[in-house]
Formats: sequence, C-alpha cells, structure tokens
Amino acid sequence: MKKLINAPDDVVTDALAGLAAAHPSLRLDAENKVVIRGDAPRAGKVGLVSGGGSGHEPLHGGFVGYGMLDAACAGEVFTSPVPDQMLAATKAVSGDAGVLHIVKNYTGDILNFQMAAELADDEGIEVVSVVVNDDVAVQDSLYTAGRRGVGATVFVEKIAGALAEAGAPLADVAAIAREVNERSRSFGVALTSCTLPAVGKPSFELAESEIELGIGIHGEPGRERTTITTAHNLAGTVLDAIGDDMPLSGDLLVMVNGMGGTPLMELYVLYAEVQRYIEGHGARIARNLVGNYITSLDMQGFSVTVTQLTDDLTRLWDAPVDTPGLRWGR
Amino acid sequence: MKKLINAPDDVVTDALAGLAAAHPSLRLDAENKVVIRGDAPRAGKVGLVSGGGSGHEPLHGGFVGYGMLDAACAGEVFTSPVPDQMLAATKAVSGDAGVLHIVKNYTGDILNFQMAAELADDEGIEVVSVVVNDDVAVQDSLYTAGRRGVGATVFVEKIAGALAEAGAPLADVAAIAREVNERSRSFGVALTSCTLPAVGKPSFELAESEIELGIGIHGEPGRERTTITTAHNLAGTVLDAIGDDMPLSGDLLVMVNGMGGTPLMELYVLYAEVQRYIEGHGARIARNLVGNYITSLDMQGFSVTVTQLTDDLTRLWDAPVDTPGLRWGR
Amino acid sequence: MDADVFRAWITDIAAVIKDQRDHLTQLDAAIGDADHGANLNRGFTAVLAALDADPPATPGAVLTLTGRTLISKVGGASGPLYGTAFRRAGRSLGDASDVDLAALAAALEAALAGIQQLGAAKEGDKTMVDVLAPATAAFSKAVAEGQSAADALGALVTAAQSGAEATVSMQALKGRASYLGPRSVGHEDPGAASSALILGALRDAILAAQ
Amino acid sequence: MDADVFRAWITDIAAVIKDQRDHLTQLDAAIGDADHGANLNRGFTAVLAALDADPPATPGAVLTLTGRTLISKVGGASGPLYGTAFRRAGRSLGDASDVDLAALAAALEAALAGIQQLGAAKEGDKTMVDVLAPATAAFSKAVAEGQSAADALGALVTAAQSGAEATVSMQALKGRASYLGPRSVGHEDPGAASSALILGALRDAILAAQ
Ligand SMILES: Nc1ncnc2c1ncn2[C@@H]1O[C@H](COP(=O)(O)OP(=O)(O)O)[C@@H](O)[C@H]1O
Ligand SMILES: Nc1ncnc2c1ncn2[C@@H]1O[C@H](COP(=O)(O)OP(=O)(O)O)[C@@H](O)[C@H]1O
Ligand SMILES: [Mg+2]
Ligand SMILES: [Mg+2]
Ligand SMILES: [Mg+2]
Ligand SMILES: [Mg+2]
Repeated sequence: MKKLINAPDDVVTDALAGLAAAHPSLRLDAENKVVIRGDAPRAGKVGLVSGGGSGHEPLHGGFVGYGMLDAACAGEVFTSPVPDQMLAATKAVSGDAGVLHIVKNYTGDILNFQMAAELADDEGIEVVSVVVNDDVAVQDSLYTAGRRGVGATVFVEKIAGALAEAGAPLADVAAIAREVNERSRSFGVALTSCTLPAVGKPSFELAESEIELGIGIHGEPGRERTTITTAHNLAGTVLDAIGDDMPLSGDLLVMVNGMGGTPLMELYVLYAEVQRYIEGHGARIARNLVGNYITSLDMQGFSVTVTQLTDDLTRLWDAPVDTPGLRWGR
Repeated sequence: MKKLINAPDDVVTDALAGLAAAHPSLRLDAENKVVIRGDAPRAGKVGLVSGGGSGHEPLHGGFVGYGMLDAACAGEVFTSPVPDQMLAATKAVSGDAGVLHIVKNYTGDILNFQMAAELADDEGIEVVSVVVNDDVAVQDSLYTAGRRGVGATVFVEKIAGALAEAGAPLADVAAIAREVNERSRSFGVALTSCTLPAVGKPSFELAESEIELGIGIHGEPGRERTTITTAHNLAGTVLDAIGDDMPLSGDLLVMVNGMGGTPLMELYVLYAEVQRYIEGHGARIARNLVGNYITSLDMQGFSVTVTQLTDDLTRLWDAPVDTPGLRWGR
Repeated sequence: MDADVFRAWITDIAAVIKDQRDHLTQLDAAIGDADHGANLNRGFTAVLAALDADPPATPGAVLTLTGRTLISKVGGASGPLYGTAFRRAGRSLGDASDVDLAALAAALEAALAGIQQLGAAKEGDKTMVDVLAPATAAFSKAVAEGQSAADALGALVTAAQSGAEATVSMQALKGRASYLGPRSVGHEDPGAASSALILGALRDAILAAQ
Repeated sequence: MDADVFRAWITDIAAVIKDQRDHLTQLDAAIGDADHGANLNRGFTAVLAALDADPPATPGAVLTLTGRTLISKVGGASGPLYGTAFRRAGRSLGDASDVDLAALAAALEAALAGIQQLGAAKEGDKTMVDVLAPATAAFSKAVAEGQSAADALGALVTAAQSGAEATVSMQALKGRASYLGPRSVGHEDPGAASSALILGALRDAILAAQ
C-alpha cells in the first residue's frame, strides 16, 4: 500500500487538520472530529448536521459552509461516527431552531444517529432525522437493510442547506430533504477495489478486465461482476437500472461522480454518454455535477445520481453555496 | 487497462464533448478540439489562449471561462496540439486587443505555439507568448530543455485572466503572467505510474514501496527513485527542493495538487504537513488550493506549487472566476 | 463471581480481539467493509483504559462502563449493538458485588434482548444474534438444570461456535452483508465470529477464577 | 527520380511506422512520454490521405504537402521538426518533375538545416539529429564522389543506423529526455530510431524504382 499518510491510525485526524487549515472559515473540534461552520451557531437558523465514515471526501466535511451543512462528524474510515461526536456537532450548531440530522442508510449510521438524537433530546435540542437511501443497486425489501444512501446525500445537503440558509423552519427543511431523497436514484460501478489504510490491501480483487456493478461507497462487493465495456454501454447499464426504478422524464439534476481514483477526463467521457442517453429518453439534464463528490478512498469507478427537479428544487440548487467542495454564487 | 472510455483514439474528443455538454456556457470547436468561452471574442479584451496535451484535466479546458482563459486547445494525450488548433483558438478569441499565448515549457509546445504565433501574425493578430517553467526538479541549464511548466500554469492562467478581465492591455497581461511564473516553483512526486489509453500499460513500473521524485506531468520518469515515507517527510523533501531555489518567505499562494488518482483525503493530510513546514520556516500561506488541478491521467501522486504573492497578485487571485475547474465570487 | 472475574473477562476479550483483529477484518472484507476487527480492537482498547482509570467495584458496573465506552468509541453497527448489550447486562446485574450463574444467565438474556430491540435481527439473519441467541438459550437451560459452571459454560461456548459456523450457509438479511443478497452465502458473519470470541473469553475468565 | 518515387517513399514510411509504432512508443516510454509511435503513425496516416486526395505532380510538391500535413496533424516535438524538414526538402527540390541524387542530397541537407534551426540540437544531444546529420553527410559525400545510387543510399542507411545506435550511450541535452539527466543514458532515442526508419524507407523506395 502506498498512501500519502503519516500512519494509518492518524489519517482521519490528519486529513481533518488539513481541511481546516486550508479553509480558515471552518472550525475544527479535533477531539470530536467535527468540522463546524465558523459562524455557527446562527440564532434562529435550523442547524444541518451530517456525518459518516471517512474515506468519502469531500463528503461530509467538504460540504460544511454557507448554504450547506453547519457541521459534519467524521468517523473512522468507512465506520459510522459515534453518538458523542454527533451530539457535540448538534450542540455546536443549535441556534434554537432545531437541528436536522442527515443520515445515510447504513445500520451503523442509523443506530449511532438514533442514539445521538436521544442524547440531544435529553439536552432539550429538537432533532429531526432524514434518512437518505437512493441506491437502486440494493433491493429495498425484507431481504436487505434497505437501500444504501449514496450520491443523493450531496443533493440533500445542498438543497436542504439552501432552504435552511433562507431561514425556513425545521419541518420545512426536513420535508425538502425527504423530497430530494424520494426524487433521487443512484447506481455505482467499480473498476478497481479500494484499500483501507488500516488494512493495507484491497478490500476485494478484480481481474484485469473485470468490473463490479452495483457497488456502494465502502468497497463492499456489488451486485454482480462483469467485463469492462465502453463508456457508452456502462452509461446504458447504469441508467437502465435507474430508469427501471424511476421514470427519466422532465428536468433532471444529474451527477456523474468519481469514486476517488478516476480521472476527470474519463468522467467527462461518461457524462457525454449519460447526457446522450437521457436526451434520447426524452428527458433533459437541467443541472449537473461532474467530479469527485462522494468517493471510496482510491477506488477507480463512478456513480450516477439522477434527481427529478421541481422549480423549487432548481431554485434551491442554484442558491449560493460556499463550501470547500461546492461553491458558486459567492 | 480499465478505463471509462469508448476507444483510445476517441478519448480526447469524447471528453471535450462531455466538458462542453456539462458546461453550456462554453463553446466547443470540435473539429479543432478548441474549448471557447461562450461570449468570445469580447471586443477590446485581451484574449487568453492556452493548451497542451490532454490528460491533465481540468487543465486547460476546465479553466476556460469568466476571469480565466478565453480558449484552450486540446492535443492528443500528452502531445502538444498543432499550430492549426492554436490559430483557430487565437482567431476565435481575438477582440482586437491582442492575444496572449500561455505555453508550458516543453519542446513540442514551444515549437507548435511558435508556428501558430507566426500564422496569427500573418493574419494580423498580435500575439505575445509567455512560457511557464516552474518545475525545480529540472535543472535549467545547457544540459536540459529547461524547466518544465507545471503547477504554476494554473496560477498564471487565473491571475493573468483576472487582469485581462479587468480590461488591461496585452503588455500588462503578459507582464503579470511572467511575474507569476517568475515567483512560482513546483515539485512533483509519483506514487504510481500512469497508463496512456493508446498504450494500455503503465509508462513506467514502480515497486510496491517505490516512489518517483521530481516527476513531470507526462509520466516521464523523474529525478530519482526512493522508498515511500510519511506525508511529513514527503512534504519536507518537496519543500526543501523548492526552498533551495526560492526563499519561502512572506505571503505565499500554495497549491497541493493531486495527479489524478490520489484521493482528496490524502491531499489534505499532505496539506497539513505543507502548512506546518511553511509556517515553521516563518512564511505564511495566504491563499491555497487543494485538489486535482493539473493531473497526469490516473497517476497517484501529487505536486506542490508555491508562489510568492504581492498585494496585486493576491487581489487578482481573489477576483471572481467562473470556470468548470475554478469558481468563486460569482 | 465478583468484579475481578468480569474485569478478567473484558481483559480476555481485549486480548483475543487484538489477536483476531485481522481475521475479523478479513471476514468483514468478504461481505462487509473490512473494519470489524479494527472497530472492536479500538473499542476494547478504550474499555481497558476506562476500567483502569477508575476500576468499578461491582460486576454490573464493570459491564455498564464497558458498554458505555463501546458506544462512544466503536461506531459502525457493532458499536451501538455490543455497547447496548453490555449496558443491559450491567443493568441486569444491578449493584450486587457477587453474582451467581443464574444472574449471569439473566444478564446475557438482557444483552440479547437489547441487541434485538435495537437491531431487529432474528435468528437466521446472519448476524451476531445467530451466536448470542442459541448460546444464551443453551446456557440458561444448563443453569436451570443445575449443571456445573464448567458444563454450563461449555454448553454456552459450544452453542456459540456452532452458531457462528451456521452463519456461513446463511444469506444475510441485516447489516451491510445483506446488500450482497445471495453472494453473502458461503462466508462466516464477522459479528457472529466476534460474539463467539467474546463468549469464549467469558468461559475462560470464569473457569480461570475457580 | 519522379513524383512516384517520392510518393512510394512516403508510402513506405507510413507502412514501417505503423509496423514499428509500438516499438517507437516503448522507446519514448523509457525516456519520454510514450507517444512517439502514435504521433508519427497519426501523422503519416494523414499524409497518405492528403497525397491520395490530390496527388502532387512533382517530387518537391510531394514533400511539401507531406511536411505541411505533419505540422498540422502530429503535434509534439516531432511534428514541427519532421514537418519543417519535409517542407524544406520540398522547397529545395523546387518544381523539377525529375530529380537526381545531387538534388536529393541537397534536399536532405536543407531538411537537416531546418530541424537544427528550429530545435537548436547539435550532434551528440541525443535526438533525431544524431541520425540525420551523419547520414546526410555520408550521402552527400558518396554522391559527390560519384558513387552509384545503391552505394550512396547504402552509405546513408549505414550511417543512419550507427547514428541511431550511438544515441544509446548519450545523455540527452534536448527534448523531454533531457529531464532525466544521466538516467537518459542507456536508451535509444525514439526520434533517432524513427529517422533511421525514414531514411531506410528512402533507400528502399529508390532502389525498388530502379
Ligand atoms: N441489525 C443488526 N442486528 C444485529 N447485528 C447486526 C445488525 N447489523 C449488523 N450487525 C452485526 O454487525 C456486524 C458488522 O459490524 P461492523 O463491521 O463493526 O459494523 P459496520 O457493518 O457498520 O462496518 C455484522 O457482521 C453483524 O454481525
Ligand atoms: N530540440 C530538438 N531537436 C531535434 N529533435 C528533437 C528536439 N527535441 C526533441 N526531439 C526529438 O523528438 C523526439 C520526441 O518526439 P515525440 O515523442 O513525438 O514528441 P514529444 O517529446 O513532444 O512527446 C525525441 O526522441 C527527439 O529525437
Ligand atoms: Mg463500517
Ligand atoms: Mg508528447
Ligand atoms: Mg464493517
Ligand atoms: Mg513523446
């Protein structure tokens, strides 16, 4: 394993220190591994807290700032943070208008955020939790822990963040977060595995021409293995899977996301195919993101997330945002 | 080789199509592989043209837009574009205030841009060329083709772009571009090689714990091979090399750049070390960039670029920019 | 059995987890996200430190502190689950300074109940429950029948180990492994494996004290 | 030698470059950026298309069109250098419909001069010049001595090949390979190798026509 780190056990702490150093507008609670907006808490503003395992950068810490998250808790690599961290984050951003927890649907995240919400409630902070579960590679059924939360998390954090920034009450912010999640679907593909710093070797092995379809963001094996094919065909596979679950119609927000080790050049090649497919199906990409937004360490691969826009969602998407990972309008 | 492409020979064209599709504010001259600002030519504004081999995304096409480049020419992967492309770009952005060519110092880029400048001159367009050569890993001497142009190119394009946007004349825009180059130094390190789509296997081989010091951005072998060490030590090696060539003092603009396959998490770990080193040497990082800005296909590795700021340079750095790869202030 | 026995149990757990860390991580790499060994090792290392900081006086206090520490140090799915289990067990032991086998059986029942309440896993879902449920049942039965500590703990560990092995052929319906659907079959569940280690350590600690 | 001979030369070059494409790229991978084979293959493929589109009538026109096409299709260092070389050679041949060995020698001298003017490389810098300079000199000398076409072209190719081999032991002072400093020693220069192929194709085309 070759990584730009000091020691596997320090990678999360060191990366958070670097993020805070590079972005003085952020505050770092190093002990709790919580990244906080410099001006938090803002009186009367709903606080947005998210978090999860590390290794998905820029998610979540890179989305803390004006118009998006107020705080993010960083767990160990691929491990949900603990309730203490979530409580610390919740207290740090509580401006007496309540706090929204944005939780990706994994057992660990759900259980830890649930305990944190109880602790916050003990301290008299009103918390509403919204669970993101957009990954169509997982059947949502009695036979699974439910769909994973992946790319839609970025959209939920941006759009709910914009509404909170505008001063909306907790119930409305939670409602729009749920709406974004319900209108979003994702599917991911791995060309290579990823290597956890603490493990030192790839989580799974892929042969020279093998790819893994329907992966999550933790180097979990996916739904099936197949042979590498053209970007055109990969876009087809992924969008067929998404389209089977949600009609591709109207104005769409589309993210072509890299898993961390895939060059931007390849993501643009894929985006051209994604746009061709979607327009071929009579829909329109009204807004898009192409780049590394929710990653899986050094994995080569991509995910596509599609959200059905409404005028409100488009307006909130376009609203100014100023975070390390997403910035426009200011 | 596993890549998100359709065919090795189409990768440049397909990636440009994707870039243009994702950013409707850009215009694409597909035949000449030139990315152009939608509102070009702007009467009375100096036109900024750059370009080079592909495989360095977001450079150069991702830096076309308000406050930065007016056009970028994309060559084949790692191959300088040809004079016809550069001429087409120059004509497309000429607003009768002259055109600046920003050229990275490689024999191929120099020779092709030189021919393009002659052709533009034949057509009555005034062209001034500025050569970027900031890579301290190469001795600038009789024994080399001179220092390579690497990370400083991003800073030259941003800062000269801001001055051109402000309506400055060609001579001033060229002067500030040269000033940025003269005040900048870079050094790069590879943890892995990169694979050209047309070649299908890595340009060089590195053993499990080997790294290559002093690499460029084309998968050229570097100055020496050594064993992987901590981010702390790597920051030291790189900044020692830069500091030997230019004193690290005063306010600095620092970029910790990923080579394309390195996760953001690791770049932040490195940034923390870079900041510690620089502050330990009595200088201050006044502005910074951390991310993938000038890459080498799927290579894992990084480069550090340091620029000695002046008040003018800081002001121009802070000026609004709106491109796919750099955006703030609007 | 006094606080020392329970502290010894936790110490044994920490030792065996450290020793089996990579094995547990490999099991998790196959059907999860390759962190189970690191998670538990981090957690029990912190628990040892907490127990040393100020050693609790009663068995119940030892387990409660263990549970609280796991919850605030482990994260993931196993942190809240094991943390809740130890807290419930501790609560069930109350403030008795010495507990008997019956009290221990009741504590294990409480731990299992806590895990199922939180995680909603049933036997057969390919989780730690597939070890804890049969092992707890076997132990309670043996204790009720008045078997010796050695025999009852033997029944506990035997049931735990066969429960862990049984997860190999199951398809996961809970946790991360469930995303794999049928591809989860053929691998031992990491949490089941760690539960078997934890119960094995319990037997060793108690028998060593006799 | 008429336009057909020169078209045959270019056709032979295109064939041998396509055949040696990967070899040239491997040479460039060792001390450059692994694109020399692809660059020249792209260029000469385009040249063939251009020559077919409207076949030039004179040797000079064939070479001029070849040079212009290389400049607008190859890029990199070799595009402008080879492109300029062919344009200069074409200009030197003027509009004669048939040229002799002396004219050819002069054209090769002009090509070399163009490359050195543009790239400023001297012999020993580990570039294509280390093939073109000795080969051109040997050819001019043989022609001046009135040797037969076969002998003069033999001298050309022999000098070219030993020139290419000689680059192995040189340290690059020009081009991308110069960044490697001493590490460039021990590898044949890709441009030198392609120049030797180009001159070999010249001999084959002329002798085949006789
Ligand atoms: N709902 C659940 N109920 C009981 N145990 C569960 C549940 N979900 C997961 N587990 C257990 O947790 C183990 C995984 O723990 P760990 O790897 O530490 O957490 P994570 O899955 O968050 O990475 C699984 O092997 C399984 O035994
Ligand atoms: N200044 C120069 N003068 C003459 N030949 C040169 C010069 N610089 C480079 N070359 C030749 O160009 C060859 C490399 O061509 P190529 O790989 O196509 O371009 P690039 O180096 O831009 O990738 C080198 O092997 C060398 O022979
Ligand atoms: Mg985990
Ligand atoms: Mg090249
Ligand atoms: Mg796990
Ligand atoms: Mg080359």
